[in-house]
Amino acid sequence: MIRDDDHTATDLSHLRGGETARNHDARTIAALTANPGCARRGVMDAAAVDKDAVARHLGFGAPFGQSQFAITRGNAFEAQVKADGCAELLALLRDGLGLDIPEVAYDDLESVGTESREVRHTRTRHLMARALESGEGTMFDHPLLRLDIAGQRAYLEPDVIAFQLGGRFHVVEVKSFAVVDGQAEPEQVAAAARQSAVYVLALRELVAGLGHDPERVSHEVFLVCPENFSNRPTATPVDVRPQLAVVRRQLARLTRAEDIARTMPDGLTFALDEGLPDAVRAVEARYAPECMSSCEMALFCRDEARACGATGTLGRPVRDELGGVDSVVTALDLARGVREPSEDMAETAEQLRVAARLRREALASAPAPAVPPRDTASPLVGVPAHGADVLERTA
Amino acid sequence: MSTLTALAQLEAIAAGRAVPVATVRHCHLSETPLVMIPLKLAGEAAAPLATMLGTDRNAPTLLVVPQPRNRDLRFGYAAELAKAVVEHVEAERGATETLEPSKDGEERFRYERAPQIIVPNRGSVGFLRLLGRSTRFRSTEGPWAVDPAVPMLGRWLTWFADRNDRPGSSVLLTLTETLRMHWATGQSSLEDGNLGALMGWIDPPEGMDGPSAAARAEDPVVSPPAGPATDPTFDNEVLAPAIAAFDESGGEPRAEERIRAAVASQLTPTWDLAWRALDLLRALPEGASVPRRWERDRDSFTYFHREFAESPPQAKLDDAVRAARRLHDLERSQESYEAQRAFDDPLVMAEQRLAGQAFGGVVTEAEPTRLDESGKRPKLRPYVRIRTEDPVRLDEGATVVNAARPGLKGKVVEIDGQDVLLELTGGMGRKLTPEPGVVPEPGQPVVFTSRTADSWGASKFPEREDTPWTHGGPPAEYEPADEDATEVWS
Amino acid sequence: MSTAVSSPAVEANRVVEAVLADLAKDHRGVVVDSPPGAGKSTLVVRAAAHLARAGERLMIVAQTNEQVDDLIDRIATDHPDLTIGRLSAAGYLASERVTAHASVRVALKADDIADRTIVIATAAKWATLTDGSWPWAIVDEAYQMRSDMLLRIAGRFERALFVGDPGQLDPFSTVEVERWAGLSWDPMRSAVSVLLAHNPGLPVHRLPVSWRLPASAAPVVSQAFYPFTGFRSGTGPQDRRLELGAGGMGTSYDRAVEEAAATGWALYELPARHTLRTDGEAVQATAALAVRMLQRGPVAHSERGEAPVGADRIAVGAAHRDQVAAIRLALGPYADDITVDTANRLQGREYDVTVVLHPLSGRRDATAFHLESGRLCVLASRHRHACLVVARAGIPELLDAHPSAEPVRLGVPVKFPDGWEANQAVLARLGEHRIRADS
Amino acid sequence: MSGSPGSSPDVLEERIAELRAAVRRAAAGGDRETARNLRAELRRAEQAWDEAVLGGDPATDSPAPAGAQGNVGGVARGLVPVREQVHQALTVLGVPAAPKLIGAVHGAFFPGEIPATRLTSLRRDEERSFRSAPYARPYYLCAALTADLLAPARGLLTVSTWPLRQRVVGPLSARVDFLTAAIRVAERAEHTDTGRDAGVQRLLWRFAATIPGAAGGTVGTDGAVEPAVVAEAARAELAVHSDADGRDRAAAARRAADALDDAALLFGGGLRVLPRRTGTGDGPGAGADTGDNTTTGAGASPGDTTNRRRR
Repeated sequence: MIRDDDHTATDLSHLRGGETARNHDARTIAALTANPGCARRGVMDAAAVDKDAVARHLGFGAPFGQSQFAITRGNAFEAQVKADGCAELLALLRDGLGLDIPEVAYDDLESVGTESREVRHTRTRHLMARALESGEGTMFDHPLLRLDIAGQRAYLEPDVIAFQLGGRFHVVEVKSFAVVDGQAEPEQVAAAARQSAVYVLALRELVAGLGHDPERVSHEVFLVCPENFSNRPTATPVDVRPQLAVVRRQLARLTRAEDIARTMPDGLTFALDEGLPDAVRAVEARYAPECMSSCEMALFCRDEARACGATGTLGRPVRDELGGVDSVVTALDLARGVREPSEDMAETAEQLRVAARLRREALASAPAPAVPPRDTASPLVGVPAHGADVLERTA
Repeated sequence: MSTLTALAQLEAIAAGRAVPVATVRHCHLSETPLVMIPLKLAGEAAAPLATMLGTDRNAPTLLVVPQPRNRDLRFGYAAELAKAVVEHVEAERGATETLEPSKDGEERFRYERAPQIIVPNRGSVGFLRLLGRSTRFRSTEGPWAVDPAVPMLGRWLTWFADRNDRPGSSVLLTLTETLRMHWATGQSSLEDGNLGALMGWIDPPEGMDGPSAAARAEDPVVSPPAGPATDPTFDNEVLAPAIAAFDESGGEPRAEERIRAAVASQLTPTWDLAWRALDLLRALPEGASVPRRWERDRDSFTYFHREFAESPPQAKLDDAVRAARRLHDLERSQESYEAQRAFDDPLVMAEQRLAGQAFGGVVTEAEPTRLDESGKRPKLRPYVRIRTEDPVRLDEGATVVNAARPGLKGKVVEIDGQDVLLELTGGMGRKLTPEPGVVPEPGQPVVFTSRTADSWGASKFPEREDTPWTHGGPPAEYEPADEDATEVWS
Repeated sequence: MSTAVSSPAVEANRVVEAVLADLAKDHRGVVVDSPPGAGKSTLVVRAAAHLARAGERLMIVAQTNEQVDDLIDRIATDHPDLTIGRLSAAGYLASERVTAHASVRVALKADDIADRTIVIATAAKWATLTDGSWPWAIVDEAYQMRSDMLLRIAGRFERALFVGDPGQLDPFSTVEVERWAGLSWDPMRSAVSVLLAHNPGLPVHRLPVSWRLPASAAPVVSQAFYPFTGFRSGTGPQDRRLELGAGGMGTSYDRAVEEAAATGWALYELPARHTLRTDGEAVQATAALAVRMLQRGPVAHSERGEAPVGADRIAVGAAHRDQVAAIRLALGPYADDITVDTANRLQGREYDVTVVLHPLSGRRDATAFHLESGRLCVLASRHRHACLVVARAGIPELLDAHPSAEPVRLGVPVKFPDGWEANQAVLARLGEHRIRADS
Repeated sequence: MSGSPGSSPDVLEERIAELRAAVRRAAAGGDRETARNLRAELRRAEQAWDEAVLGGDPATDSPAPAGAQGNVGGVARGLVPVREQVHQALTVLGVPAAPKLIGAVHGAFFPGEIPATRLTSLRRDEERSFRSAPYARPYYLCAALTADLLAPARGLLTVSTWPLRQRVVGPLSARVDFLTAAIRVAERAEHTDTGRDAGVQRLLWRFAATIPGAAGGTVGTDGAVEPAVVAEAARAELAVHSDADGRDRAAAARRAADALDDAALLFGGGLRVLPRRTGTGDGPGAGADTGDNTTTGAGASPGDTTNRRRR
């Protein structure tokens, strides 16, 4: 929750129309940085609009959701690594980084006896300040960090550990995806790296605010994951400099959302009422299939883009091949030669016409085969008949 | 991606259903493929939940791990799966052909057939690869012994997955990728990754068009995902309570039955889709080079099968020499696969024509008996002039071959607007007059391409034990470790 | 210690001396990073002579036949007393640069030139040898060589000097395979990266001065593409001058040519538009700028003296082969003399003036290919005097819309500079030299 | 509403399929209320199906108590109250410990299991009991206090009868207590000759895996961990930390004794928000830590709850 007393000049909270602000965390901030130049998403994020609620209200709820098996596994692994004063993590750091035996201090920054974020953040600052000056402390669990997002103060409550080694801090992120023979899913590692970069940035701001060199927070973070098919943790260093650069640049861009918001009709808000569809449509989207994995609005925007026949729904490579042509109908008309291309489309049109001719020729030379009739015996869906062949036990 | 495929996708949108991007089938399809639809437990690297498999569409086998976190149940499942896979492998061998001995006099054999596994998508391949990795090092003796079939399964799955990396191989096919090679839909590649949505465009059910069938396939409640991941709401609302009940009952058969029924409901629709997809692919005529590529698959299978008993499990990681060799093999396969597809299929050749690397047209003039007498001996060098509408982007002097008869080679002499003058240089016989019918005659349609089908020869690599110092010197030999046998399975 | 900053020549020479000194020590390998035009070939020639005179037989590995012939010409010219053998494949026709030297013998088999002090061939040719060994090798353009190639030839030498430019294009493969990602011997990585991963103790030197890039270009290229190592220009702002002999007609082409002559850079900006790769207007403008430059009778004044800039001293670069083909077509008869090529093929070459079609011009989306920093680095660092870039407006917005969100593979060293950052840096600089196209 | 035991299997199957779909849609759409209702109905239908098709015996089908993985240990769960079980385990350990470790220790040395769900509410129950009738019980299971803020340390349980310095935790205490626990567990294993029991071995492994030298020389024989080796290794590392930790704890204990009232001493004072503010709004630690932020006390408003994300 973003506190109302933290408003600044570039506040867009009025756009929420009284709805609850979405709580930013490293994942949502990391998602901001993967925004492919979409004004709609930019404005909604900058105003901390709950995009999930908006999408649902519009009838396009995002099919995001996690299996409880995955959640349980994630929580169990993290608890295991952090159990008993991070005993397992300590063993990893000792083996892998040559951490000295006396370096075992563990501070849980969440243990302040209150849920107040201000208090917890103050404690984080206090202990970090002490650590920066005296070198005291090794592992700091649950630091509460702050980051300005488009002029608004967001709190980050990472489940990470800031770990001090040789006067520098490293972010330790625990993830439950497996590292098999030294390799992990590149997308999952990338997501973890982006999140870690947000923490590094927030930690650096805190360190700079305390009058120290922000470089004392290392760009090298440690990813702790299960090794192979076991529950044994393994730590892998990840250099997040590229992610840091992107996060920084994209956060700086977010303030531009204000300019876009100004072009919205007066009084329009993203409140969950009958005006919502108009408000959403008032800000242009830049839909690409990649949005499906990172933005709650994706299904709505896809529907919108399909409805107006945008070539972008087919993916960026397709749109790229079609040069400047944005519309499916236009591209097809050009290919069929039924529309006279404007000068700027002449080349694309020529290319499409040749492509159409080549397709025609090739298909004529080898007519497509008849589709075999459907086997009517096999039912398409439904609960299988119990006791049927399907259930013949073999295991 | 090319403008040609992009255009096909636009046509699919306009038509409301998928359109062909190939005129022939570019993969081998076995008479009796083993269709496998694996599911895994969310949040785990390779904890199997269930697999539906079989070679008879009307009699699938369903293997389920009622509690995926229980080691005994998992290995029981692995042993069952192993038996099914190994049985298929053994059944698909056929007779053994004896080939000409190799240059150094070694006997060579080739099995008449080879096994083929069909899975829904790329994720399934990744899962089978991990399953292979997690089972092939298991020990069959000592305190952590598993059924001897388990490590065999691991080695076979690893072979299938490795083979899948190779362009043009058909022993392990993913349906989404194979279908996409033959049809273009009106949705993006991301959405095509959903087998149900892809099939919805290619073969919409009665009364539906592509978009509505695809939309229906995107509802996980109506159309379960093709795996290996399950839908989260299925996990939370159906599977988790069923597994909890199984635990509480202490493994009671009827609690297990309920899990099996729930899992079957998620697998059956995909099972049916998979066989339907195979019907569609089978209806396409086979490309001319497909048997040749399948022969390579059979060679690999023969070798792996014959050496199986004597070989250790495949290494966890390729060493430097193995990696370089493999990359080299893959690049060669890629090169010849691309070329072969173009020669087999005018729609693929059209890509080269659109890119200006090939051109097609009608012969307007021919001098079939022209001789080049500038050298010591006269050479047969017929001239052929071709009128083309294609955007030719070839330099003068470029070498081209005839698409219909790659043996016929030529050289671009000049390009003048829509006219290309070729000098034919080879593939016309040894005499000073060409074999009849070889030199294209005026009025005949022809296609020439600058991309040839000849693959470059195999390169030489040092032996493993001669790995140079630049690459860390010879690697250590693999020693089976207890760790590999005990490694808790997620 | 002298208090003033040492002169570029002194500084550069100090590094070269250090490299030669290291050759005499016990290292199995020595690596020299060379930014664009920093005297890499000069170093190779010197090191070859140095080793030969110390009585060592040596082999030289280059990546293309062109590079092999260039090196032969330079070594034979500077050191006519050294016997050189050129190993070649069957179809190779010795160029005049090679046949002109009496000390050079060309052969298909290594046995035929076993007596030669220096044997030179391409890496591909070396890889066909299965025996024979040389006490020393010099590997040129080592960052452009894939590690699997090094694996195949490393058995031929005991010790080696690796020279190359880390900022240029990485080697690539036609297949996408992830199974080796993160391995220190990944066959797709560059030879140098694998070498250093396995031999972390090897000395790495950096040539500190670019003799090619003018004072106007060195800082831009250095900051954008070599952010952690850096280099400087060997010449000062006054040392290079491009004079235009003929007057212009005030068109935007003329103004762009004038801006480039005066400042070393020009950005010729066409109106924003999404286009095909072979954007006709941009292709036309690229060709026209090259021709106009030639027509203006440019004369280059530099530390080498005064010389007219002929067509052979002008190059045009683009990202894709179809663009190159289209530009050649647009150049008409000029294409015979003006070099037009892709970034990959322009690597290692040097001209007085270059005209570049910006890889991101007219694109709706930026892909990893177009953002690859090496591509832009090659294109922006081939010139001794001036570089003209043709682009459609809107590239900064395009970059903003495509923050790099690349997958991350464990154990794979982060590639610097990030192409996205490098592109932003170069554009920021080019923006100061913008000429809008006449509409 | 169908789902009654009398329906035919076919009807029930259809009904189950419908209900499953409806539950999943409701859950995916974030409609928790509907999902809950449908879920209950679904369970009834499934139950009915079981009975109709598989001939269920409702008597054996009543859900077993949570946490039953087959009745390990089998004996008389429920005879020993949970707080008693926890007390037993904590007495073995002798240091503040997390529920997981407490459960593992109890499982290794005593019959019966501690139901994990009960542990989460235990401390709150104890606090309520103490506040309504102070010192009515011989001991209370209470919080460990953080050395700087004297706030309750998250997730740690202690026994009220322990000396205060044993109940206060500083930065080094997590490690010190872990090593101490290892020593005490190993010693008990030796005394009671239970070192080879599966549960004790698992526990010892857990310690040995992260203490340098503790697993040394044991792997490869029969894979067992030697209690004496674990204790020895733990003592060696403990020697490195114990002095500094002791000083921290003693100082903090003195401060706590001066600053906190009885309840706060047991259950944590500092900035903890109690039903009625007890004037401990600024603990000594927080007082020293004004930093640049003066809103420390105000931040403790009850409405400011967090909404923590969990993976």
